[in-house]
Amino acid sequence: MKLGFTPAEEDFRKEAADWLAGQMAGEFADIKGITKLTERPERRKEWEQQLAAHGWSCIGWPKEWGGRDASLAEQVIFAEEYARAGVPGRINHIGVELAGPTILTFGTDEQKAKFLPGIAAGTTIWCQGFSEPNAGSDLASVRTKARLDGDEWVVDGQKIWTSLAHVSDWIFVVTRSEEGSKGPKGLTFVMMDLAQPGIEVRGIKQINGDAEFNETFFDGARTAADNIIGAPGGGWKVAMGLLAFERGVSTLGQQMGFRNELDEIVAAAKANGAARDPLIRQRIAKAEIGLRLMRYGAMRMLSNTDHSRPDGAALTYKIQWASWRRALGELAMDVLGQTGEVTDGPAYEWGILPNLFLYSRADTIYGGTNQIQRNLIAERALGLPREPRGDL
Amino acid sequence: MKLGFTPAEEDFRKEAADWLAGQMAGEFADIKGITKLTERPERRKEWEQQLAAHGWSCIGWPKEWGGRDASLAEQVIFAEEYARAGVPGRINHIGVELAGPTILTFGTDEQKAKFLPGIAAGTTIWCQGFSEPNAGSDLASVRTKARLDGDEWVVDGQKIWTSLAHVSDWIFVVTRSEEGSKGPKGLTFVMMDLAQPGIEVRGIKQINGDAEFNETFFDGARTAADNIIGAPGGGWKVAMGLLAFERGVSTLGQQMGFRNELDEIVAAAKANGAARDPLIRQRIAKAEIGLRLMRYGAMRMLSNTDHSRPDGAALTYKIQWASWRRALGELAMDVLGQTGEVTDGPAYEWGILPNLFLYSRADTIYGGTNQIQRNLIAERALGLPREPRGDL
Amino acid sequence: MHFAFTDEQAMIAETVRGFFAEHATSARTRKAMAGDGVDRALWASFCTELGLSGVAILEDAGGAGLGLVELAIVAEAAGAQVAALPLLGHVMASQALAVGGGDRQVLGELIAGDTIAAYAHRADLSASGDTLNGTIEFVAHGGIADCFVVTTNDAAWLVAADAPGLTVTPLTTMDQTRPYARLTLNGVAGERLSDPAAAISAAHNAGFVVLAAEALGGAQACLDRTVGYSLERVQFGRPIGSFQAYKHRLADMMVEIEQARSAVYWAACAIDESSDEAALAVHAAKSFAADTFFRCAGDMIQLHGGIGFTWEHDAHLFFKRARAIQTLLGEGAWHREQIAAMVFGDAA
Amino acid sequence: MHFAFTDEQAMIAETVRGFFAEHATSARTRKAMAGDGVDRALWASFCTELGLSGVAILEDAGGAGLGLVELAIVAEAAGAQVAALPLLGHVMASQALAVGGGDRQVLGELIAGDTIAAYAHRADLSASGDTLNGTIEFVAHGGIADCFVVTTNDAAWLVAADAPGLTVTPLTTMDQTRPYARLTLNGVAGERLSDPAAAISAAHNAGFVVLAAEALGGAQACLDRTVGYSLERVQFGRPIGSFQAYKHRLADMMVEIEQARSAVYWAACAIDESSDEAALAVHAAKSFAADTFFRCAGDMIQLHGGIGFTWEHDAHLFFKRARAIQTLLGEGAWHREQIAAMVFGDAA
Repeated sequence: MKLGFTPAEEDFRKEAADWLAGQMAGEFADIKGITKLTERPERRKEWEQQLAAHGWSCIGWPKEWGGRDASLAEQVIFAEEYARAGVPGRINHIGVELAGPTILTFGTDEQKAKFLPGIAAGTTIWCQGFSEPNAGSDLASVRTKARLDGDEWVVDGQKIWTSLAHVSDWIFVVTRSEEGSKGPKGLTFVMMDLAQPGIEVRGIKQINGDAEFNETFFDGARTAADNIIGAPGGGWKVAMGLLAFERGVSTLGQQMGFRNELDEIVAAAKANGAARDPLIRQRIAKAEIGLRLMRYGAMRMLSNTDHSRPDGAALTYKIQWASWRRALGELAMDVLGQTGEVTDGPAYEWGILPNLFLYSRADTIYGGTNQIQRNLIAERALGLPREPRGDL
Repeated sequence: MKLGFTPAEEDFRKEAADWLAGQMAGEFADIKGITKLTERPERRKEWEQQLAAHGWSCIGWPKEWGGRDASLAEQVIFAEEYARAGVPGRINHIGVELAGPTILTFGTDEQKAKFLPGIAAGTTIWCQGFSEPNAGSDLASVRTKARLDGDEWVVDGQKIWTSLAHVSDWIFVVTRSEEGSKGPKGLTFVMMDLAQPGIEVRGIKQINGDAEFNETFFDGARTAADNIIGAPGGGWKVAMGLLAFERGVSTLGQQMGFRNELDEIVAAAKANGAARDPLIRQRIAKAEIGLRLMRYGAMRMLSNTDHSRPDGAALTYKIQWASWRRALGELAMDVLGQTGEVTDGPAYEWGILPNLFLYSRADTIYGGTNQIQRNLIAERALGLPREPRGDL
Repeated sequence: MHFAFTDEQAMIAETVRGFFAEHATSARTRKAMAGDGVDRALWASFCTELGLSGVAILEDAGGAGLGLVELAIVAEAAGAQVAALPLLGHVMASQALAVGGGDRQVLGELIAGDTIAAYAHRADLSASGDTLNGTIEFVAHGGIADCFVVTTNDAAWLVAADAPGLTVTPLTTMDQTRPYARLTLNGVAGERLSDPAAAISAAHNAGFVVLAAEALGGAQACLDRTVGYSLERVQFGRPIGSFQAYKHRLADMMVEIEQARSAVYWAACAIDESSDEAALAVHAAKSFAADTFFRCAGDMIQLHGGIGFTWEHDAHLFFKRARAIQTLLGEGAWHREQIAAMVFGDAA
Repeated sequence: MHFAFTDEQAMIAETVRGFFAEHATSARTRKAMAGDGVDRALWASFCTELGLSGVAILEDAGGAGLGLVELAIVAEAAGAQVAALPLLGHVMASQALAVGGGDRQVLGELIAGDTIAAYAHRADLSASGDTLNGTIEFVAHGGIADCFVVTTNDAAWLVAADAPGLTVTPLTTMDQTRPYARLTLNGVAGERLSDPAAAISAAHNAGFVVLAAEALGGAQACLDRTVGYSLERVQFGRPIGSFQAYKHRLADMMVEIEQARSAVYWAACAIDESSDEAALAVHAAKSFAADTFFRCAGDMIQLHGGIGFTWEHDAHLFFKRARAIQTLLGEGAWHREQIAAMVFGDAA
């Protein structure tokens, strides 16, 4: 058990930090500090291509596919330095962190050659189509249909909460490909080009006034027969593997974003005197503790090589960060007081802390609600009986 | 809507307060301030007989049965003054508040004549046998058997959590009288004299070191055939009616006990400086608010004459006070600090506040756990689907 | 002692619930939100048709001569629909005018709905005589008010919105159903109220009760709507309301709401009956009901899943209203500190 | 960076878990509780058979030369069984002696289990030279200690239990597995440690880690035992562990425990590696793990229903231990205030 980094790793940290700082002070200074996922997508695609051009796009991937074969420690370091430098989050994070690893794990050699270069290069942006209006947290209830028509899959149905679909190029969709199948059986994992007449993307405005999420409608949308991952009807296994990738190194970058938010709150409290309030001080301390424990929880998760039993740190991570951040949003508003409830100008657009307050209500819902997380923990880690399904 | 009392009611308050204060300063000064249910039972029986002798035993009962036909307001006032005077809680509270009202509502004239005078006079102390080792919160799983043998019921089985059985004279027992019956059907509500060889009472030591609760074993215990309330097999209805009596005027007396506990905490905080701690001050304020809202919740409950729909204040009362008091126990200890964790003398016996801390862990369990309360609220008040039973 | 509505109160409750449910629709509220945060037609019918805009004002001052219990009934119903109305400022200003010796003609206009008032308080506002200088932040519905009751801790004035030296700056506000404005007073002449202590006390007590009652109505609406959704929405082949964890969360909401209900009507009664519990009761009611509403509105979002955090769904209207009520007229911690000072007999 | 046990650490963990599970049985612990709160035979085998009584003491001082990570592993296993052992005082006193220039012979006796030490701290204890006067409350296992390390904020002494002028008064203590005593010092001569700063710092850091690790082990035991019970106990015709609300509560316990686990080993590592996070880490670990344990022990009682608040069931052992850990070496609010002062760069 060791927390520190080696001198070589610290050298790597300096190299990464220097390069990122140089970019954020130079050519890409105009995007430094952007926090909203929806802000300036075109310019951010250019940035991600710049990352790729300098070998920083997917450092944990094999060299063969545009990565660096970076060690775990190096990935941890890069994620931290990336966020510390004020670089905006990856607009292609679904491609880099979900679609790419899924193709690397489950894809054929042809699929790797076809899709990985575009992801690594930052030229093909991906989004995911899992949730449906009547299957929010319930992947086994998917109704979007896929049928093989000659050498193409034809897809009909509707997905929802397709984050960033409006700036993406490709989407991977969980479909029901066997008519009459129920539950996890008969699902197929289909990859589709978004730029076609059979697909329509409509933004969903959120309570913070922004529109990161979308509804995506499929009406006779088409893709080549070999654009599926895994076997037809074998989509459940792929989807489950993909969800596991969500708990990777990227969490550390996400945490650095949280750090920025907590720092903003601390600065606001110092500025307006809330820092003298013992009640606020206790909550700030709790927030600080929670953030540190998230970091070390992620470290445990990443250091764990015993995959023979459920990883407690990994299984509890989603509910931990989501609940923490929602509480952080409330703390932010309590520090700001009524000042946090007004904004300059006529538009309903919020600064970082009020936006945190509003947006964080979604954190405990998307990607599996807190309720679903508790079911997973109870059933997978604690071995408690499964919830009965009404129709199975 | 009116909170105040009439001048006549205030006169009644003065009369009750004066009489109680006189007793507590005079003949019964030796029991003033006792809070533990198990302390000095014999002397407290004498006190309850004194209450009866002066017409204060069951003031809400009809005059015919030893009561005063007191109005709701008078009952409220008496309960408050009773506790305010530092009089110990009724050792026969099961008799006065549960058995008596049940017999008044569901009993025959013969049963009224046989049982009510002893309860009113404080000469017959009652306890209840509902829970069983395998049916803690689940009355429908009762296994204790009753069978009619000539002109007597014969009872075999075991009850648990029979509060104060060791100082009681009679017990009412929910039994399964129809062999092979399941759930709420086939239950019979039997009244039995405890002083017989077929019944054995064993104390259960609690985490505070005290033993208020018991296990009660029935081995061929007998009672006359007509000592049942309601019809044979109709015990469920009676038991449900009886549970409703638990939410009566007695809650206000209980609250006055809570008031004494909160006052002790406030005094301790003033004495040791915790009263200057803003975190403690917030919690004290919350406790004060909670206690007031309990009082006004009880007032709403008692004032409610619309029985056509579930009474929200009544249905939520148990979980409200139990959760409040458990939190009060934690507050007490946080005010006391480590001082609360030690006691004088060699015996494991605790003062009012540490005892509150330990004992209150039981409050959210007995009389229907918080989990059961939430089920009841969700199903009865909110109309949500019932929990499926495994075996029904 | 009878802590339940009288028949008359029950009738008022039924009437106002029906009124707001019919008129204060989501569509109308959203239209007001996109504008200046007030549904003027709704306010007009509230004042003229319902006749309850002076509910807790003495009859000889032009009101209905009822009490804060009836006011709470009205505010609870308005809160249940998150109605975009200048009710808070109206009640506080008209209470101040009615008991503080204010202009009876203006009071009449307020009750008639011809004039809209807002209430603006700043303890340390600079006043030399009746000439006022300084800034007052977060004045609810200040942007649309025709006049203001302006108070410090010991003085109160009536100020017209078009008074020379007064600048009113509307602010984009999180709760778009009750937008705030900033008042900048630069040598503004105020019309002094003769009994400021009575005015301020009546205004604040009424304000606390209105906010607490709005919170109660809002919280109950969050519960009711979420229960309704939970019986319709099917996940994993079952209505989500059949999942025990979901049921328990709704039950917990109800436990809080029932306490909030006791708190609101206790506070209203205590003031109406001049009980010595009144001060404690209003602090308890305001803080407890506001927290209950916030919790219920947060739970409403959570228990609706994805749809709950869309703009299209009404959950965010409740959520933002709840947040605003928490900070209006003193945050929860401040109210609880007032209670602690009463309990300990000190003022820390 | 590798935040998982090494093979050696995993082996130690397995060994100590097995040791405590086999020997620190409920029956033995209850026997100790009925007596003076210590299982002497268990302590003897811990010191002599296991050889881990000097786990985090340098080898040249007679210890095993391992670090606080290994100490935490030991304390976690002891805490999981609520073992009635003088571990806390032993660790704090021996750390103080080892790094503070204390008597090496006494240290050797402590590690051998021949002598039992307790640790007694009072910031403002009166000392004129090495003559000590005053009272120190709540000394854990003080009643059975052969010697004491007594500290103020800037000095440390070794004091024999039979020193003239020292009165040790054992107190009936809620957590009977770690009873407290009051020390009354009336002109007691102490043997001064040469490096008090090092002694105090090492003692307190080790104490924080021991308590946090005990809490972690205790919390995990509460969860494990409650999960086991929930699969056996049938109510309403189903194992109670199949009820969703029950499952979710157990899941919530696990969420807290996993964070406590990160906290404990982060703190231990940070001290072992002399990280500049160490001070923050120990305050975080002590407060977070203690609160986690208290919550889990409370939940253990609740989720066991009636049996959970009987003396006969072990739940109360965990519950009382959890409460004691919350208040030992500083309450949670105090630790969090230390962290707030670091975050804000002040000391309010």
